[in-house]
Amino acid sequence: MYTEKVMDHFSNPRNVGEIENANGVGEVGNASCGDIMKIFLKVEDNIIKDVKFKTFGCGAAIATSSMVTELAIGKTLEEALVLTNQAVAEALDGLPPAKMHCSNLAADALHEAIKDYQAKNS
Amino acid sequence: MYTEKVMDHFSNPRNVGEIENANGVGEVGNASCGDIMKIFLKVEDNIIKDVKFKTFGCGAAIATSSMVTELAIGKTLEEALVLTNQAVAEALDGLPPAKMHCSNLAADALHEAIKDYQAKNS
Amino acid sequence: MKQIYLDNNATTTVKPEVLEAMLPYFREQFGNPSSVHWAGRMVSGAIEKAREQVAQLLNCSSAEVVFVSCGSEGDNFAIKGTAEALRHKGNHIITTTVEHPAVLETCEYLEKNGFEVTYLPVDKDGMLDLADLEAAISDQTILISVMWANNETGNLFPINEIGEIARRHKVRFHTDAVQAIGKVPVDVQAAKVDLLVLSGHKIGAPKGVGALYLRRGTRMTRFMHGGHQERNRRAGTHNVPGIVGLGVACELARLNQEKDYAYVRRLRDKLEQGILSTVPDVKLNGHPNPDLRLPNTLNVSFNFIEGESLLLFFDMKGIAASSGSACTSGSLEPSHVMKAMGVDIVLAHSSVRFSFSADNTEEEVDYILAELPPIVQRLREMSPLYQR
Amino acid sequence: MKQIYLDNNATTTVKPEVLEAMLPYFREQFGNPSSVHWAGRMVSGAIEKAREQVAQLLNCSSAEVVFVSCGSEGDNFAIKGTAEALRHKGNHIITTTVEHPAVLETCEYLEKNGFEVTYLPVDKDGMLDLADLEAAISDQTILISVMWANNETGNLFPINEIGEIARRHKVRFHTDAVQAIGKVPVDVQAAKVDLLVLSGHKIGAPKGVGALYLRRGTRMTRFMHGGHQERNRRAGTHNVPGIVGLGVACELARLNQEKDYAYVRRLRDKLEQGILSTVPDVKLNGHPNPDLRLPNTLNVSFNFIEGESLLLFFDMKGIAASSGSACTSGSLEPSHVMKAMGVDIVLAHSSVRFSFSADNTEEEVDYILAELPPIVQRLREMSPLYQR
Ligand SMILES: Cc1ncc(COP(=O)(O)O)c(C=O)c1O
Ligand SMILES: Cc1ncc(COP(=O)(O)O)c(C=O)c1O
Ligand code: FES
Ligand code: FES
Repeated sequence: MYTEKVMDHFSNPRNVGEIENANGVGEVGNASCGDIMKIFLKVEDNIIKDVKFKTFGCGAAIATSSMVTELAIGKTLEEALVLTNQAVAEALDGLPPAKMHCSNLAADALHEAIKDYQAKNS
Repeated sequence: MYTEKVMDHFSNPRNVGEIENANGVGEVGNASCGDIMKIFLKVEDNIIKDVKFKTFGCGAAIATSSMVTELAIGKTLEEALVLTNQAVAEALDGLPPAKMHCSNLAADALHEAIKDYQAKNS
Repeated sequence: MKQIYLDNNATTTVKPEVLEAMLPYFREQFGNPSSVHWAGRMVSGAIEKAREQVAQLLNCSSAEVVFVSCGSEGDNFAIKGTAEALRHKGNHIITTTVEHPAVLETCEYLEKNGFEVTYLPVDKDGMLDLADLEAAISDQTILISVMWANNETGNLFPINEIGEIARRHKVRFHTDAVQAIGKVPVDVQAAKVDLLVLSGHKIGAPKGVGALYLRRGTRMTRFMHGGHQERNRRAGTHNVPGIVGLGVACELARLNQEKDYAYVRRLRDKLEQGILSTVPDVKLNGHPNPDLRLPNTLNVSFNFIEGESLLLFFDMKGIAASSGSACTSGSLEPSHVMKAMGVDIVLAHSSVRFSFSADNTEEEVDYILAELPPIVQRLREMSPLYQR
Repeated sequence: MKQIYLDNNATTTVKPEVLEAMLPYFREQFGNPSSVHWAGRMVSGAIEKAREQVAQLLNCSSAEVVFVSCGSEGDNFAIKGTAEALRHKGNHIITTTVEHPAVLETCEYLEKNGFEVTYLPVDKDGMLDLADLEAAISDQTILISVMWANNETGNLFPINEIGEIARRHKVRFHTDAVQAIGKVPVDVQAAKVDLLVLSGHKIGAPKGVGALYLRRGTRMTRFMHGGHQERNRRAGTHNVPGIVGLGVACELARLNQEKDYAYVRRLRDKLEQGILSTVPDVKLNGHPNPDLRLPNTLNVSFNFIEGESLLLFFDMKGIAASSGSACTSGSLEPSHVMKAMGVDIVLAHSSVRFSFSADNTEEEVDYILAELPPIVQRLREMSPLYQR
């Protein structure tokens, strides 16, 4: 049911973990719906220098978390803010219809983390 | 679904035909229910000397007609009158449940023929 | 002994290619397609491939195909599912007097539950009057259910015209195409049907599997409640080997149908002409124009002889045919189809159906034509109705 | 790669003896058992033999066995057929919160049609309170439907006691025994059940066939309307190979069950004890007393990890298990069974079910016990809920 890209990101997720002194943290989802995604950012000069994630969720949730971190790294905050959930799913060659709501979390978590950074630094 | 005895009597029915100058004839059934049985008797000295049948009906109808003629031949009228449909079915080693109504015809046709004889000769 | 099978409208043998395609799905690829692991993944693709194969034969999208367990389930689902879903719109259903029991008895059941059903009559050739059909439509009508081809006579109904009428009156249209599939071209777009039912075992797939075509956007109440299989439309673990077999049988039907139609038509016509010209007191049941019948079906009444006894004598010669006479099912009623056509009661009891497949041969037809007349004669001589 | 199948409650592979018995019925003995000719006669005996084999396993008379297309159909038939037949007596049905969707969704459907349904709660171990059950019975109660064994936890319900209560109150009793058959002894006389459902593909028969035990004298409305098959109780051409396979699988179950119970029980206990003693933060779901669960079923929650991701990592090691987490079916809800047991929401999402068959081996258990801890550890390290 999952594409090869999904299985790759799921079985070898990139950027798992926490950033010790992250300057932006975003969390979305909740345990009752079975998805929790947490994104940690290291922003320098308006650029995402480092990003890590922790996720409680299904295969799609983990793969989209991994993919969103890959897509975000090196981007400016403005670029990262226009990254859509759709784009994440496409970068994974698509998700099964039943799993589209998982992809709805990954970009959201990233945006939350950026907003957290912006709130702290404004 | 039919026993070997039924198949034997069905495929080689005994006493098929009419008796030219029968002194007793019985007919039961009707076309709408798909069964018509006609029995011809030759009675002499209160004994059934000859009996023949003609039947329009299913395999069970033909086999019971054949069997009832075999059972009747040589019997006195009193003996033949107590021949039951049940006895005909048993002599055939039984009939499928759905076919019991066919066996209900054969003895009836015989009894009708005997009554016809008795009416004419009383 | 010879075995000549001429009862392909009752059921068919599984085609070798179909069985071969099914075999790996019993033991090696046995998973439940709803499972996420290897055993499930191995088979979920096979289900979707079969769905595509069915869709291609019917000219629809694969998302519109729902797998079910048999033709009867398809008919129950189509009719009850529509009745419940559209109950708020009306309570009237139109069908015909010559449908298969899976349709008729379902309609009779609905009648006990507040629905009104019009059973359209047929003429002596077993044909519908489309003006009757159109006149029966009221603002309460929620469904028209007319079979594509009749199983006993092979009569083909004017499905395209009925689809047109149904569409014009905005009434949903269901067709039981169990006998039409693989025997005549079936195109759900051209025919404008909303619901169509087929059954595997009539087209060389195994028994225990069928499909319902459900036009996109057709609101239905579920018939089989439970798990979320078939996009929530039909519960129950998928019959994977059966579904795979149905897919292959549909593909074979699509590839071979034109060739097969012509072939069985030739055999059927030969038997038909042979019987009508050599056996006296025989009546053809169904439309006299062979173009208006399935190419594989011949139904004739051998006057003065009850059908089952004829079948049993045929059987002794290895010839398998079937009888419209309901004697075989233990009821005293003759076939409801013969009755609806107004066939004389004795002729109704004496009807026999021969139904061909592409496995039959011309030699078999010759054999039947040689064996049949003496059997008929012998049984007639036993019949109190027959006068030489 | 290794393939270790531990999802036998989802479906099983067809047993070799079963497949072998079925094979002749696809192409050689392909007739319709309702036909009178050789092709039909060849197979009607096979159906009756299979019916006898099912009856022997259940300890009933073969006339009480009705073949259906799957467990879901059996449950739909049992519940809807009772509801309609007994509607004049009352409109109340009692069931439990942990039934399979084939029962639950059927009951929910009936609620929309004027029936009242009591869904009995279970305690934290997944068990019923029989006093609750008895208290729920009113003069409107027409049916009690309680599963013999739960598919997710393996919990065994006190069927004999429930049968006693139902009999005492003269209420009809249906049990979904799909998971119990072949895993624990099932005797419809001892259990005093009136209706019992089983499904072929859970016991080494193929998908697409099942049976309903229907106690003599139990009045039912038909579910599948149409032809007169199964003594007028279920329409549709018989799935002959499937039915033959189900018969053989029931016979094998009867002959091997005692040996098999003990064997799978030993493997299951070993895996259970191994996981509980080596993996931290694990919770057993279901009754803690293993005698009160199916001998083949183990359900555990690996805290902090969502079930599907665990299954996918297992799958990479060739281990096929299943998850109570409904993520797999695209809903956001965790398993209704875990919810009914009051399991914490994260633990409910992290439950995994291992279900054995007699084909599994002790080496497989050792392999799982070696592979499992690092997978769990790795996924926990990805989890925002886990603190070392
Ligand atoms: C307890 C229970 N009841 C019913 C069913 C439904 O059976 P089937 O898939 O054969 O329809 C299942 C299995 O899926 C089950 O585990
Ligand atoms: C026209 C028609 N409809 C429905 C059916 C029922 O199909 P099944 O036996 O697969 O339930 C049949 C065959 O028996 C049929 O000929
Ligand atoms: S996390 Fe539940 S479906 Fe993806
Ligand atoms: S004559 Fe009709 S069933 Fe026997």
